[in-house]
Amino acid sequence: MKQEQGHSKAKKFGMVIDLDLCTGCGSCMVACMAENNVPFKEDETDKLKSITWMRIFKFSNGKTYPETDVCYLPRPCQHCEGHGGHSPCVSVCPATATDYDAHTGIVSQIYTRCFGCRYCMGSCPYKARYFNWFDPVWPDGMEQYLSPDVSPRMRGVVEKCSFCYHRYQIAKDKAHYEGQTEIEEDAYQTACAQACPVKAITFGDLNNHSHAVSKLKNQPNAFRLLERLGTNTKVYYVSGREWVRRAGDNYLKAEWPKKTS
Amino acid sequence: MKIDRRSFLALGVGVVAGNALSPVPAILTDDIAIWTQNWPWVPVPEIGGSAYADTTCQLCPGGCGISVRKVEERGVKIEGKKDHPVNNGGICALGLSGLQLLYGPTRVKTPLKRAGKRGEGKWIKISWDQAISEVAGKLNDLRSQEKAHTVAGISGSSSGTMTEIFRRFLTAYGSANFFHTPSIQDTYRLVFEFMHGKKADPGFDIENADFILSFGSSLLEGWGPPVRMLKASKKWKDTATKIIQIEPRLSRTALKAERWIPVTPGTEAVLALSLCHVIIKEGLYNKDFLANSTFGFEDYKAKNGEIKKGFKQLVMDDYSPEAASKITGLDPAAIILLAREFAKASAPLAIFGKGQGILPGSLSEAMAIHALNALCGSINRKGGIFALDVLENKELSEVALDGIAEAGLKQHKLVETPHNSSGCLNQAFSAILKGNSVNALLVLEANPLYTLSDSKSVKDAFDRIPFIASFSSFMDETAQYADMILPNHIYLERIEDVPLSMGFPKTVIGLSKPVFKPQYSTKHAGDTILLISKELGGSIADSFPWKNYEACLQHVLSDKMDVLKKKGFWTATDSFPDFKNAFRTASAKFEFQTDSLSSDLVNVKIEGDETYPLVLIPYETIRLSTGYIANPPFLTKAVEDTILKGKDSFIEINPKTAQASGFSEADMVLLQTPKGQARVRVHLEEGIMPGIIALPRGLGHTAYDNYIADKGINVNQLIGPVNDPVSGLDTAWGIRAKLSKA
Amino acid sequence: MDSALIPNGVRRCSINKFMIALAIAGAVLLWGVYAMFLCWFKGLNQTNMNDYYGFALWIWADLAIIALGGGAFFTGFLRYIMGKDELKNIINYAVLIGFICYSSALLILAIDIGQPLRGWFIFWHANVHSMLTEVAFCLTCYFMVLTIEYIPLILENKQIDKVPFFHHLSHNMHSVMAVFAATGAFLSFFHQGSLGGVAGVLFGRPFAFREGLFIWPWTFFLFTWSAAAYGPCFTLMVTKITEMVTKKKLVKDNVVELLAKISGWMMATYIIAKIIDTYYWANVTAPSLGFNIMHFYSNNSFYGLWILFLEIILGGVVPAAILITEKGRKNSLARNTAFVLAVIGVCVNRWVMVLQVMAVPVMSFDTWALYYPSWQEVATTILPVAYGIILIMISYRYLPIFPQEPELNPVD
Amino acid sequence: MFPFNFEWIWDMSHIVFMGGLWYALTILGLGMTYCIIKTIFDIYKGDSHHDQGHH
Repeated sequence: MKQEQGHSKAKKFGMVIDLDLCTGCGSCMVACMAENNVPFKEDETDKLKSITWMRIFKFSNGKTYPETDVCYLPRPCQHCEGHGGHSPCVSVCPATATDYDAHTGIVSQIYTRCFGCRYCMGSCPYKARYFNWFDPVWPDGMEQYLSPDVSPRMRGVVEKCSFCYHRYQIAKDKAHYEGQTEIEEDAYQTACAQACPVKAITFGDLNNHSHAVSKLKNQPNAFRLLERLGTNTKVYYVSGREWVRRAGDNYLKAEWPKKTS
Repeated sequence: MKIDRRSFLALGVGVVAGNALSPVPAILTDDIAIWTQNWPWVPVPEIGGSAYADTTCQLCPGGCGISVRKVEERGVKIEGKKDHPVNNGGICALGLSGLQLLYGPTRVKTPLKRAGKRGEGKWIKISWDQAISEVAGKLNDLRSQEKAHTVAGISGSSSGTMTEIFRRFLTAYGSANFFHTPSIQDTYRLVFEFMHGKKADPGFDIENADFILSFGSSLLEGWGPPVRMLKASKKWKDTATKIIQIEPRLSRTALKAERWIPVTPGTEAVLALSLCHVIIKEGLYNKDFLANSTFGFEDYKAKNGEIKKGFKQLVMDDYSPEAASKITGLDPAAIILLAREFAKASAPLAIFGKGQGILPGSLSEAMAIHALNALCGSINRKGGIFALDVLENKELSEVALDGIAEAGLKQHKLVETPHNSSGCLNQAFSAILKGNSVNALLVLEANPLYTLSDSKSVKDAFDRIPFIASFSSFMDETAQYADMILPNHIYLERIEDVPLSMGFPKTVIGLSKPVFKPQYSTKHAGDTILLISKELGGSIADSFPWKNYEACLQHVLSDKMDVLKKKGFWTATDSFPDFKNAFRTASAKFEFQTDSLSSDLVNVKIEGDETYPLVLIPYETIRLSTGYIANPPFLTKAVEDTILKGKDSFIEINPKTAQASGFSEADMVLLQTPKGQARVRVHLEEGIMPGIIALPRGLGHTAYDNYIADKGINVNQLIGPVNDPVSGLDTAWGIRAKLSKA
Repeated sequence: MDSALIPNGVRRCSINKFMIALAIAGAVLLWGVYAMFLCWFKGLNQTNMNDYYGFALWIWADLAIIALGGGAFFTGFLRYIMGKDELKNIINYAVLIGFICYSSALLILAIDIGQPLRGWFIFWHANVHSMLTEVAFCLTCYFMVLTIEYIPLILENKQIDKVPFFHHLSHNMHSVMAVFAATGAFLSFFHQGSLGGVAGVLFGRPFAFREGLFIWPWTFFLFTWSAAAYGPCFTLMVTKITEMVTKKKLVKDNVVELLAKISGWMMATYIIAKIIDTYYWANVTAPSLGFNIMHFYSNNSFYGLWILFLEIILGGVVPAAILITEKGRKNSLARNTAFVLAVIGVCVNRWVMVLQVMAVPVMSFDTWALYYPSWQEVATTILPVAYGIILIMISYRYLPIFPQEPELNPVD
Repeated sequence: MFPFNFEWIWDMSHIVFMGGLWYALTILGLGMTYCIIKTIFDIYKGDSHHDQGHH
């Protein structure tokens, strides 16, 4: 977890998700499943046993009819940096099966290394980590659509959103062949960002000023989930609605409107 | 030495100790761990060269451009096609799941002939030759018995060469009983027929309108081309376009709208006319347009000489905000405010039609809302509604008929309406139940057994049809209940033109191309029909001179084919004549159809009486596929657990209403309507009008695969059709209902 | 029939009676073993755990039995390091109980992980920043120690002791036992602590998170402390139960009272620290993260302030009060009640630090997740109990566990 | 666990942690070795000490 030495500045990939644009249509969820060989069962209605790297939460402003308002919130892995790469999960994994990559800011998950103690799941306040309670089974013939870029996981290991890391590797290789040192912003996009019909999800290098995210994240209406815990996430959310911004973290009655500290 | 117990033990201990000290345990431990990392039952996707192939999605009428990522011959991902007029890179959750349909267990892999009882699911595999000759034989017999007219056909779509070939086949064969899965498009076509005097489809320029008044259209839940609408919603936010959503339920559209106005469902037309009232009263209407290009605004003399009340007088008399307020439950002030906002907007646009547009809806309501557009001149202009000429391929409509065909076409049709009746599918089945005989039914890419309301009667009607053949690629409800299945290629395996669904402001045709070679022993339905016609011979065969469907397509779309093949889509250069020449009515002007706007017509009734205190409305969510295509596993996985849990559907109900009857979250209740009953769970939702309960479309399948079958309730079991007095199309936007403890 | 194996100077029940008892315990054991294999072969879908409940009954059982097994290291610590010699009369049993608890803990861990065959990765690819790594290492090492401490006991069996090698070995091991005990104590202080750390370091889980010293959150020290305080109570409770079952006095009261007294004072000091910790967490830590303490005890159908009361007052203050007072200690009813309450107290504490941590929603729009174990989980959790009973039965029958037994129950 | 695992880093936390671990293991190992060796010697010496038995 040491900072990368060398000429090119370390990347810090992240997202900005506009919650006022998000319609909760579910494209990101399914795009993610399709891209990452996420398995499925006959009954997926028990959401506590349903692997969805990208999950859309739905919550309301708590008002009654007809003042009620609802917000959809897409929740990928937040790729916490914590303090110096000590994200909640990385610091607890006993077998170094999940790691914080200082070059990209991406929290990795090594499925063949994980032995399924699930400590990382307990440590994640975003519930972004999922356990393979079952053997993954694809109905006869359907395994044909599995992508070779992402290995299917075996029963008994934890998995989670990787910011489509395999796409980063492909983009890097491509850039290398074309003799470029840096990869273009649109050369590496996550499946969810690419699929989102309303372009509510913007993905890029938060450290790179030419990338949209580096500006978007500085909007006055931008916030992160549970900032107060010090998870130091790389997924930013934007909403013009105050009640939505407030829902992003926990506050005592006296504490809102938020004091800037 | 003699082996006594002691030395034996010693030996044992020695062996154990020896092994323990040797590297064997270490190596075994390592190997076992490596084995867990390569479990033989966890698939390892083959690597290979990756490439993209473009085509057009056909999972809904949206016609999005898609790029399929392939690794060698395997499809591994479907993505949105960049720079496509409809979706420009975006894609919906259903489109993304397409490969699960291609490779899924719900495919019909070869022609099947029913073995057991209908719907029992017992089939015998047969060859294509046998399938085709058997169907042809059946049709030949009927023809020779002069029962040609007792053969009916149902197509999933109302346009496109496949539909036209299908209709052409039936005509040449001698039956006028051709139907298509009804939709709001049918109603709109009548609106234009009446008010514009021309055959047209509606195009809504929602990207350029600055004030959109949606009368319950779920614009962001799969209405029109879904992805186009979702993209538009971003534009609305960027350009601060005002969306006003009028519906009793806080849908996604209502969420993204600038204002959500819940009104008593069924009274939307009254509201529309009352808005007209205010606009006229305050003189906010487009005077030039009304003065020069409309007929029936002022009182007028009918052909028989009597003076008839004009639109102006009608709304002034009957639709004052006060009067409307009583019916719609909306505060008069709100109505007046809304009317002013609408009229003063630079490009206002009113959109008729509840939900995705699966329901044709009331013609009067449609005309009332269209009149609202007319008042503000939002017709055929930027940000308004366009009357797009209906795409028709003349080559396929004129048919040479032999004697039997002519005789058959003269026969009494299943459904007789003054207008094109091919959308009155419900009536066709009720006609069958009334005794009109249908001896053979051919179904193409449609699933009436699931998608039509009052599914029970539809099934009863099916039982009266001796022979049903389906061309479905999937084991859908209708196919499962058929006598023979002649499986079509699925959209990723076939070439076909895809005329863009209703609502797009331009006439666009997409081309779907075979991205994969057929996975199973299926046949392009076009070719199947051609082969059957050849088998039948005579004038029928002559009507299909092409060697196969592709040749036919090439011939019919010859002028567009090159563009289609190159770009994947073709865009018409629609031109809109000025209002002098835009209308083909008797008056050559836009005509207000006042007699269709009387108060008894515009208030759209539903089935049921006071013994049913509540009103059940179906609703659509973009995470549930509502049409002929059922949810693929991925899409079902994305469905919220407040809609489906285990096998139980949830109804949305306002906490107040639930409290009144003592129901709390997740309670199992018995939902009863005049048409049927079902056990459902309660989901308390503030975002729904008290007294209303909502049930989603797209669940309750009994066919397809285990990933969707027997999950939840099909709302069509609970709702019956209510036919529009003029068009005869289904207007049942809901039904009265009651809840009791289950 | 097996009299040749039974220690001199003590009376044991008939072999038949023994076998029947063994069979009953064995049946329960087999049930647990069956469930264990279900979990191994079919996977953890056999449990009711889910993605919100990654840790559940098993981890609680682990923490609880290790805390209870703490009697072994602390009694050893008192005897060998602090030189409380009377305790030699109970140390054997403490060691046996410790051995049972720790072997059970390791077994449960082996069932609990999704990939048991990769379990050794925790050593091979150790991440030293993880409290769980610390747990695994110390647990394993200390289990070795307990084994080393248990072996001489076995060697003292009449028949085995006849073998000169074993005879001398047990003698020699006794002679250096202090070193082992010291090592054990050192390891225990750490792994008991690191078990506390497991919850305390979860800075994403405000209900569990605690500030601390260096890398160790306060829970680290509280767990060590509580294990030292409550462990002996469990030893004494089990001793009492054994006495009731065997209808014999096995350990002299002065020994029991001495250990009870020490345990009582440890408990008293612990509970004060625990109250301070709770107070600070409720009023400083949690609020600083935006949480009102009631957030953790409301809006759900199970967890309320009652559990706090049960843990701290009933399970802490009360037994401590009983054991530190002369009168309380001397009154056997009060004393035994104190033992039971103490055991409940520490178990509730471990429960809270595992299951309630998982149940509490952190994101404002997330929901409470309650959970009940599947029969497979219950069975595998009862398995160690049956196993423990069996091991105790056998050890008690064939080994001189209680040095004072012959004296207290002379065979005439 | 061993310096040749590629996660091994020579930083403080590793040295402290692994140091502690190997220290404990060494003591246990040496302790047991001592006992066994001494026992073997004792047997050869053949002296027994029932006089100061430990029960």
